[in-house]
Amino acid sequence: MLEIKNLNLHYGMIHALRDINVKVNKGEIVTLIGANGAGKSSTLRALSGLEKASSGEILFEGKDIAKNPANEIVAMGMSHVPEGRRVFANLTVYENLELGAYLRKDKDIKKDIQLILDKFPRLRERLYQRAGTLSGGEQQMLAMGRALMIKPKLLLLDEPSMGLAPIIVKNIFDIILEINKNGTTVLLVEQNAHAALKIAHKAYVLETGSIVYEGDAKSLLEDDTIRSAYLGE
Amino acid sequence: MEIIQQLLNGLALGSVYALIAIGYTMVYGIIKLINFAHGDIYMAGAYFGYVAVARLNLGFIPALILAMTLSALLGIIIEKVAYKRLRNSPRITLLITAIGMSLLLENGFRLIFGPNPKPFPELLKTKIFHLGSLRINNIQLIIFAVSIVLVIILEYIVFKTKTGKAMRASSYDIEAAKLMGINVDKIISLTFAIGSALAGAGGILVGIAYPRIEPYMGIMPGLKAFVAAVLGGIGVLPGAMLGGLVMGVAETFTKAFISTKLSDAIIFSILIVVLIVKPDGLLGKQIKEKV
Amino acid sequence: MSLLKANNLTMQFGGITAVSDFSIEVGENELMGLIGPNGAGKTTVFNMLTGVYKPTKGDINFAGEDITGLKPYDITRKKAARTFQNVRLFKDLSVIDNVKISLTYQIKLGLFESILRTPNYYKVEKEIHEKAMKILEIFKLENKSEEYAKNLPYGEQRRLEIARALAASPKLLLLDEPAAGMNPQETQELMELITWIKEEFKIAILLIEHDMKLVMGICEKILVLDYGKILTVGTPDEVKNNPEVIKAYLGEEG
Amino acid sequence: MKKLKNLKLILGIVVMVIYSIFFLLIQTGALNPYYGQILIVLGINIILAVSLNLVIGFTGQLALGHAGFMSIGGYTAAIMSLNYNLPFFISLVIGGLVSAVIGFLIGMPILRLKGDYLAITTLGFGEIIRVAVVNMDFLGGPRGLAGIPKKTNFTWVYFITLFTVIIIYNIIRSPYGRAMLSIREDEIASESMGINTTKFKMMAFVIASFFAGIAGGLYAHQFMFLDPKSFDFLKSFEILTFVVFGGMGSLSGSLMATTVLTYLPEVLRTFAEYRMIIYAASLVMLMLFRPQGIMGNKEINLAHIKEFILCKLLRKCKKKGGAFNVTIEG
Amino acid sequence: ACGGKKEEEASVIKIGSILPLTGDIATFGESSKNGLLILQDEVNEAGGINGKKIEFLFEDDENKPASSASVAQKLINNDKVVAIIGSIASKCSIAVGPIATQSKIPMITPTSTNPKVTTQGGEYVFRACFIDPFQGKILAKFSAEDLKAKKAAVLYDVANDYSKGLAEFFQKGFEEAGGEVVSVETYNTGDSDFNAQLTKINALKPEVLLLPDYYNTVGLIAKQARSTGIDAIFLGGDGWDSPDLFTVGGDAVDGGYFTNHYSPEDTSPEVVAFKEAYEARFESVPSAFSALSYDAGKILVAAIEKAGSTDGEKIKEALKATDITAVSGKVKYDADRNPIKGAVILKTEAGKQKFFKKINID
Ligand SMILES: Nc1ncnc2c1ncn2[C@@H]1O[C@H](COP(=O)(O)OP(=O)(O)OP(=O)(O)O)[C@@H](O)[C@H]1O
Ligand SMILES: Nc1ncnc2c1ncn2[C@@H]1O[C@H](COP(=O)(O)OP(=O)(O)OP(=O)(O)O)[C@@H](O)[C@H]1O
Ligand SMILES: [Mg+2]
Ligand SMILES: [Mg+2]
Repeated sequence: MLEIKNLNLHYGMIHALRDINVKVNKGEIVTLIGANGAGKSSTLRALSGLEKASSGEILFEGKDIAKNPANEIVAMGMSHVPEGRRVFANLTVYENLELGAYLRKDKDIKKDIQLILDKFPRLRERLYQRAGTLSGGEQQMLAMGRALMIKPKLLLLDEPSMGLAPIIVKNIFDIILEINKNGTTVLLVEQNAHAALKIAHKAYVLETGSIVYEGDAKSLLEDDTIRSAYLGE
Repeated sequence: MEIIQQLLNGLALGSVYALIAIGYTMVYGIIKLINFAHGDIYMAGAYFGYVAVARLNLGFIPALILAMTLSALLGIIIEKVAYKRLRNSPRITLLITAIGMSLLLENGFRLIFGPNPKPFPELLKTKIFHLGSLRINNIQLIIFAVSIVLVIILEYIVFKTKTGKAMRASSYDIEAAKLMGINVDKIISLTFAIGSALAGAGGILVGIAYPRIEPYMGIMPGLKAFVAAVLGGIGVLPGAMLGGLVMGVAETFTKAFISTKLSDAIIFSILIVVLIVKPDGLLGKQIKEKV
Repeated sequence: MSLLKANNLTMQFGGITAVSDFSIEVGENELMGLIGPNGAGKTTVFNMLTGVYKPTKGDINFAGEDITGLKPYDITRKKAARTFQNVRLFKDLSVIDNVKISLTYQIKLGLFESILRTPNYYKVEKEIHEKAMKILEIFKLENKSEEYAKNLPYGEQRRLEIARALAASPKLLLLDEPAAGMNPQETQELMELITWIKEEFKIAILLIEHDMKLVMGICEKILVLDYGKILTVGTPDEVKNNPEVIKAYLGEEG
Repeated sequence: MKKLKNLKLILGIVVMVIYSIFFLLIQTGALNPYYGQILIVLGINIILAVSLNLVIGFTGQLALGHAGFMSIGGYTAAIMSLNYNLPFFISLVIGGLVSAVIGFLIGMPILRLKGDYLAITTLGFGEIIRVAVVNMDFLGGPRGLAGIPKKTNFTWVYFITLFTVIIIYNIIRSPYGRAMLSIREDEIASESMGINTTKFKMMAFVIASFFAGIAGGLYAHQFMFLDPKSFDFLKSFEILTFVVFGGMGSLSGSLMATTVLTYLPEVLRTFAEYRMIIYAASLVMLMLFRPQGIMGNKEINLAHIKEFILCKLLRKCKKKGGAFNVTIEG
Repeated sequence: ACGGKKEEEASVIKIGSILPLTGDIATFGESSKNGLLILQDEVNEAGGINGKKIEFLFEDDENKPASSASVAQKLINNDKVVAIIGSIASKCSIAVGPIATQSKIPMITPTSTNPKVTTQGGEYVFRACFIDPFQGKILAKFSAEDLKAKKAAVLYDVANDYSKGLAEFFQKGFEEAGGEVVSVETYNTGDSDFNAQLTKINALKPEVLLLPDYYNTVGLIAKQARSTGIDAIFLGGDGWDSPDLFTVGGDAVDGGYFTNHYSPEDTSPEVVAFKEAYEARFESVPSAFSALSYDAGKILVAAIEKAGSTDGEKIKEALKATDITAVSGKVKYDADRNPIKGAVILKTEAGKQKFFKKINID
């Protein structure tokens, strides 16, 4: 479904990504882990068109999208929940969810909003509040809910569990599993590597801009070097 | 009786400010840019109207449509040329380019049409309505009506349509808006087009009401419209209308009952007092940053 | 003796009551945790305690003084400093300048002394510099002292924020989710750092965190907030096994 | 410490040499009064730009009424010279002080406003000052105040400009300056770090008003004539342009930008009626080309210049070999 | 101070001209420029001055005094002009005057009416127009004596010195003549809505209303005044002189009177020749700005001719002794270097200016 070939990214003088190769098959959950500043977020930003890659190919369903603007990539079916929540602070919770369905033309929008509110009851209580006044965790839920509204084929998640209460963290990973069962492919970036590896099929480890390890998630969980470096054990 | 006549005068003047302020606030509300060139687009609109009528012999409605279209086009061009590349720059940089564009338009039109003021052709016959000793003319009424209708339409667009939501989303976070599939460039162009078309319409209507147009005519009304927009709460459409009317009435009453010499100073004093008491303007919502 | 004592704090935003009847007591050199579901009102409590919001109701007593309604800078001067949930560094300033700014209120130097560059100016600037460097060393940021704050990786930004708060010489340090965005390894280091700071500087710390390993690992006492109200207060073990806390916050597996 | 003294000495010599060269050029007529006048205007503009930069670039408060303070200082100094025959320098200082006091009075209510709201109120105050002057007959009203003695000359302007830059530089490089910068960066965080933001904003605003007043006094005694229209909001914008084009928060940037933008309109005189078009277009282009301004928020590093002089000119390189370029400090 | 000067002297006589070619009153700058261009051609076609051609060097001062001063320095020091014509607004001329005098370069302002221009400027500064008190007095006397008005109102631009000057001297004169000024109202440059002031004025029913501003604003005011119900007779000064008065004001300005330097119906050869040349070249009727600039140039040319030299001091002396007939009539200078000349009163009728009366004042 998604194939990244020799992707390079520069921020001015900084060479943030070096020859990244990643492959995500349809129906998989793939996770990307690594220390702070390794380039996880940069990878996702390059995929969704927020940053322009300096070289390399990004094949989405066989088509090279490296040069397409972000909004077109969304229209093709790839959506990205960026780092730092990025909810529309001046809009209400409800409007934020509606905007998730900006490109959708079907009639289920209202129904889907209800489904999402069922998943995050906290948001229902805050439905007509401006998103900017939500607590950090509430914003994180909203960002997730908004991305689900897009109903993408491929969902890119950047640290979706950050700042969430333990009970909600669990909830988030359940939701990821659930949407994956319903056919959405997921590329997940997480600091909570433990939980991420548990639900993922495949994993890549990034270190200062390069992929240093790839393999199926279960084997990573058992790898000692990985455990000590990334799982804090 | 004089006081009521002055109130009418004030409302008439205020609706002129409102008409320009609406476009101002619209653009501000969406891209947070104090578009100092707005007053000059209004001037351009007046000249477009002038050309349409004096050279092409068009009637009121076609002239209006032509002027609005050309102004919208001008607005889009300005945005594409001067503002687009600066979207990620500090806002004050944009303010400077806006000032630069303003100078460019003023001097450009001076070169094309000459510095001499042009009489705006009499597109609509002025009719004065008498109500006892009160007078009000049809053009004043039209401007008033147009401003109100525009506020309602725009308010509907911005708050009730999908495009409007996209506008507001883009105004807050361009990147996140893109991730929703919103074509931000198109939305911003559209915003500029609407704002500029409004300025253009203002140019024609004011041209009819005060039939003297010149290249520098946009500076003061531009400034006053900006003040009106801020007074009402910048970015808030009904605020621009209210701000404009309040300013018109305040200005007229000051001139009528206090001092014509100090009127401008008093207007600004009112603005300052209002902002000190209510830092987000009359209809602005107190938005406290969540920490 | 208690350092901080707040009684019946209530905070309303329009129709929403974010916090109601909240009371807390933090002893000197105590390390206390504040946890609770998202939107429970934890950050709001911090904002009231540090003067960012003025409580709708209630009073706050700090080090024997009533500080209710004081401005944030006054409260900091009375020696309570904080960090923010969304990192709020002075992004375009160097790392060391970020720290130096917190020292500003603690020095005596006239404007004219600065303008005329009197000997005292050089003396004071030197002192500031040395103090700032010392604090950076504690946080292992000394060799990044001239870097722009915005160029630090996220984890280091969080550390710098704590360093900056510590530079204000607080008796009470309020940390809002210091471990968010850190990986387990870094969280581990942070835990050690926090305990060390507490002992070294003999200060009290109030901590908001969703990482249970951290909270349960270092806090002496934990206060649980739910829907703006106190659910329970207790030791980590008490809290961990409180069924209400499990239901509202921890979830079944804990 | 010794290094520092050396640096100061070298700088002092450089400053005096530059002064002497220009002074001689003007005295001998090699630089005719036209260029002499441009230099004086340049100095005045630099004072205006660096002082406004303190408020906008360093403290982050968008103030658009600088021309108003310039006019207060100008008119006050002019009246001091005209009616009380005070010595020039005293007139200037009184002008600056009156401007500072009014800056303080205006600042009190409005400095708690933010962003664009502050911008429009300061702009408003600028206009109020102008309208007030128009209505004061003892200041000449719209006819302007004529017959002010010609006291401004190159020497005065050179040294006052120099002192202004030094003073503002010293403020910035002090705990006061850091406090101001922190307000620009994040006001809420700044307050939470014990900074009384209102106090520092006020300080920046009052200091800037003082220097704007001094600049006004120099202007008055150069052109021997003041009229209210010369200090309208467009003049404030002009000063703002110097600051932004130079780079917000960069004094050396302000210096360069002011130089460029003061000379540009003069250079463009040959284009006659196309002049303002070209000026406006260049302004837009310059900003598109360098949105962060010439220098961004960086300064030219004096230490590097010193090294450059030592190394290249005096051949006393500290570093071994290698090409040397003037670098920019972070 | 070197060789180049001689060479230049031989070929052309350079005259600096400081005008607001951009900015808020660019239109007046352009009218003036046109007047000077007519003169330049005329003089050069007639063989120049003592065989030398003249050339006007136009510089833009944007109607800003600081800019005027700067440009004056440039013209004098870089371009080495022998004299200066300009500027338009008094504030700009006041800024130029002292520089001219100090450099011993004669200057004539075509249109700056503030008395201070010459008194502050020094002995090298002359002008081609009346000064404020003169026009104000004439208008006052005319309203009181010819129109037999008892109640007058004034509406002027506070921020414009010309407008303010006329208003004040009119008021003084009218009250001295026994009339009552019932209302003095103001507005600001650039305003286009005057309903508030006019409503106020209307309530007091004045017989005459003085509108001492330039034609483009007067047209607007007149229109609004009539629709407010004011039926007073409008009065104004030389700023009214332009055909554009009627294009904006329409029939609202009919029936008004204004003072001017000359009448377009005047059959004197100077007027006829100037008008014809102007209409031929610019396809429009000259305004007062064009005529006065033309005159200023003409006065200067005559003085250079008479002085037989381009030496500033000699030209200045010749200027003091000026005695020529220009478009605006006979010109002689008084001790303050203001022209002693008569005025005409014109009446606006059916979109035209008609000669009404000639007035001389001591
Ligand atoms: N806009 C930018 N400009 C310059 N450098 C950047 C920018 N964004 C990221 N970087 C740098 O690129 C590198 C990769 O950053 P990235 O945000 O992708 O890391 P990450 O793996 O997501 O880290 P984290 O876990 O902290 O989110 C870092 O060194 C970072 O400093
Ligand atoms: N300025 C405000 N206006 C309106 N509501 C607010 C405001 N600030 C906070 N709230 C509401 O108050 C509640 C408490 O918010 P707070 O930020 O204190 O939560 P929190 O406990 O820190 O949560 P989290 O763990 O997610 O950060 C939230 O529901 C939020 O929506
Ligand atoms: Mg990241
Ligand atoms: Mg929180």
